[in-house]
Amino acid sequence: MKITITREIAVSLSFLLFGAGVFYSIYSIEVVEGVNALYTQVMIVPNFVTAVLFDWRGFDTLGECLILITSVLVTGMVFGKGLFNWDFLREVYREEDGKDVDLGFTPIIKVLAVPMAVLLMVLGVVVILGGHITPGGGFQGGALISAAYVLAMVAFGRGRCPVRFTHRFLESLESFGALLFLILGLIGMILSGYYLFNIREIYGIPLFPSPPGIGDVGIIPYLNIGVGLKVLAGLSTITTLLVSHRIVSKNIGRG
Amino acid sequence: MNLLPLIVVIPLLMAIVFSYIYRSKYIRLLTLLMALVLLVLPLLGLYGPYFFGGHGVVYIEGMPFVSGILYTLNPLKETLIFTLMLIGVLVLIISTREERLSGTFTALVLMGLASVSAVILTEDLFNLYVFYEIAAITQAGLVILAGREEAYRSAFRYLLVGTMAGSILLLGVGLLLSATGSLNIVDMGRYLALKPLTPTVYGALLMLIVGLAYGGGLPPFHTLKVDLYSRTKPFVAAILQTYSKFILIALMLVILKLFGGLPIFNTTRGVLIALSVFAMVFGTVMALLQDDYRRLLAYHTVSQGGYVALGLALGTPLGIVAGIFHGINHALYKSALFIGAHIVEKIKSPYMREVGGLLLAMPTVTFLILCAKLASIGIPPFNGFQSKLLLAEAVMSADMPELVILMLIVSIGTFLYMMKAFYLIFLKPCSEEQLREYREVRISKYHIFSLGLLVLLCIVLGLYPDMVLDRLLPLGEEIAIE
Amino acid sequence: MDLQLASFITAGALVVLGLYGFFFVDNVIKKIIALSIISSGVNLTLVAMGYREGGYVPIYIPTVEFQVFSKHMAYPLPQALVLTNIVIGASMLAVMLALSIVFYRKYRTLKTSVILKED
Amino acid sequence: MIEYLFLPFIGMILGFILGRRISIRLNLWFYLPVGVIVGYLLGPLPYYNFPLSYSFFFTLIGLLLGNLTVREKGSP
Repeated sequence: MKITITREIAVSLSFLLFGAGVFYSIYSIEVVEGVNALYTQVMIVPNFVTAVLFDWRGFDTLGECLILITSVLVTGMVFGKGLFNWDFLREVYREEDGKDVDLGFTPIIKVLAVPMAVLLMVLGVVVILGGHITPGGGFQGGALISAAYVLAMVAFGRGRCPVRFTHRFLESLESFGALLFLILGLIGMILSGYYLFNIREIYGIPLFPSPPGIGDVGIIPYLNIGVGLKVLAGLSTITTLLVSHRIVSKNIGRG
Repeated sequence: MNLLPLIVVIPLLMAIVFSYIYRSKYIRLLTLLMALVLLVLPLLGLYGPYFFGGHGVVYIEGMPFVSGILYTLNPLKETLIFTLMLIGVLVLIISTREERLSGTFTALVLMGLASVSAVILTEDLFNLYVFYEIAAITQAGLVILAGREEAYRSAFRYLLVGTMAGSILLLGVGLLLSATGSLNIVDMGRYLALKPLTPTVYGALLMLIVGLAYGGGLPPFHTLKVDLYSRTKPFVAAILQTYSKFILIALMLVILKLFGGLPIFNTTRGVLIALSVFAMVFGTVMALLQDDYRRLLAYHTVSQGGYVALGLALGTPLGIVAGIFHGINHALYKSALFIGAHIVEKIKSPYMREVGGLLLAMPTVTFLILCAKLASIGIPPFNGFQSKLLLAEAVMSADMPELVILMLIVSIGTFLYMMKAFYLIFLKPCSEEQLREYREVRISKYHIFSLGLLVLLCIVLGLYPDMVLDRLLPLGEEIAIE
Repeated sequence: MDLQLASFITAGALVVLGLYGFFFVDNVIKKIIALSIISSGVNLTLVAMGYREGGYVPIYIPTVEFQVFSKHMAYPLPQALVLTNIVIGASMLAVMLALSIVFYRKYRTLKTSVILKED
Repeated sequence: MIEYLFLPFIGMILGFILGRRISIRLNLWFYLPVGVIVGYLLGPLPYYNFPLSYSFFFTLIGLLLGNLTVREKGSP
């Protein structure tokens, strides 16, 4: 008991000091122009955020894709994918909870869910593709498409969901998206010596034909597509894993 | 052509492939092949800077600024990456002897290798943050692989604190970005040296230290790391401790490069030295009390992390070199010890009092583990001696003789618990029946090969420390503070 | 009041609030929410750093001259960093939620003192 | 011409992949008018000067094509 009280006091004190420090240092920020100015002076594509994300700091975006992949992998492992030992999961997931409960919603929601999901998907694709001209890009579009999937799943229940993103399909899509990103980087390296070089054209043929005045689009739309597919697959997989017991039962060798 | 990014990209690429085919029949074969590829990777890069995406240095008002992401390779980083890849290779080779090996393990190890080498190579703070987070999530995943409840729990705790520490680290990066306008470490350091310091910079320093303590396993986050190492399979702990040691070295170098020339560095140094001394003492004291061999080794890792941090925190050329050299040595002999612990666990049990008399069952392994233990204590022909001697010299020349006495006491403590463990596991007499039981368990050649190779490296580095030191010294002088 | 300063104060308050929740709340889901709040606070700090008084959205549409545009545009770099950080936060969140589901099935409670007890 | 049609074409391919995964038959005569209306309300992408967002429309056509021709049937 005494130890807990001492620990509480220590935690409170360190929280107070640290919190005050954090608050004060955020409060006294003064933004220096510095290298920020550089990113505003050259136009690569009309959307400057995309230009920073995929051209100047493309490697960060790659790292961020990979963190999503790792996270999907680890989430799968929490539910028993490829573990060394399944005793704990077998103890937690007993025989009788092997089934998913699919209730679904009322007909009103079911009628609306499909057209909404279809339109959301199409909108997501447009957002992915227009990432270099309008606000948007791979993440936002991918999140929209997976939102469409989640919407259909919530309305109909997982078993009768009309949007059939199977586990295998999502896995392939995710690997394809990330590999597209990595391999486009390698192609840039072969052509110019720099990883993730923004290739404008090959033998005079522009890589992504687009209207005049739009700058050096290069590989940015393809990177957007890769990221979009990967985010769509990653978020959908995570949702599926979080709502379903069936995958766990399958992973731990039951049914 | 400079192939430097391939050091990071090839493991990432293969990690994705492995996680896609994780149930394949050929996973063992592919893992072995991958291990061979990893050995080639550190040789690919050329020394010097490497700009991603072809963006180079840009001049704004006569000041050079790096616009994109910059990697640099120098002999120091090359040595670190070589050690990292070597231990990764050995762990992958051992893992092929595990039953129920699946592609997820290989994928996670590769992801970790790639992210830690990116943390070592990068000169860009935000890039460092991204890969630091990948390393954190990978380590949690590697612990979850063990599949027991304690493993799940320690991974959960690690991730909860890790998200907090990661956010705080990013806040520090953001504050530095606002104060300097750049994300490149060298540019930032130059800018900070020119301009007067604001509270923002102090806050950023505090937050970077929080990130360092979490990533490198210094107090107050050391118990998380101990849980990680002791809850997973010991040969996985070998790679986990290598990751955190190298992240510790990389982040310490970042702090030195950023704040080394500033007037606040004296205070910072005090804080860092206090943290590392606490890690040393606490690790030793706790290790003396342990009954579980894995936990003993885990606490030993924490105390040796304190040595590494102490050397780097001194900021003198000799201190930096000694710290990094000790980090490399520690990664080698501690991996050997963890692999030894894996063999012990496989034969009987990780609890020291339940084992005994292993010497008669497997004399070669006993001899190799004894060598690794001697190296970890710091007995002359081994590498641990060389780096501890160098550390003591550095501490002496920085006018802190009381720390040398402390290091000696810690070393004596290390000797005590290492020898206690050695006696209980290998020398304590045991019954005939138990011996027969031991002899039934077959130890794979891969395990003995890995152990032997690591011990051989320990001896070679102990006899010819100049092999590594010559590569480190010029850089130590470059980074060091006057 | 200056919009940027107000954002910074809000961000600082969010971070401190999140830290409070992280340290003192005895519920795993609430702890995870607190972590999410810290992350939002950090993101808000970064976004507010890119703010410019009366600036343009950083998307160039040829209705204004480029020189004028580039002089009055919000900084795109912090926004890109935030975009990256959101995905990182989401990935960490996914793993933690998965782990808390497993522990909830085991213990039928979300108390931190039960789930994360020292052993 | 290809400058203006390349992006919608890629959208069509992506829509095709997604449409294949919708297991119920979509009604062509409902979605085409809705597509035109939503496309009009959405407006075109900048630099693609046209009264309505034909990228949206083409993607929808791709999705419907995928759905009506090579739809995946059966339970998941």
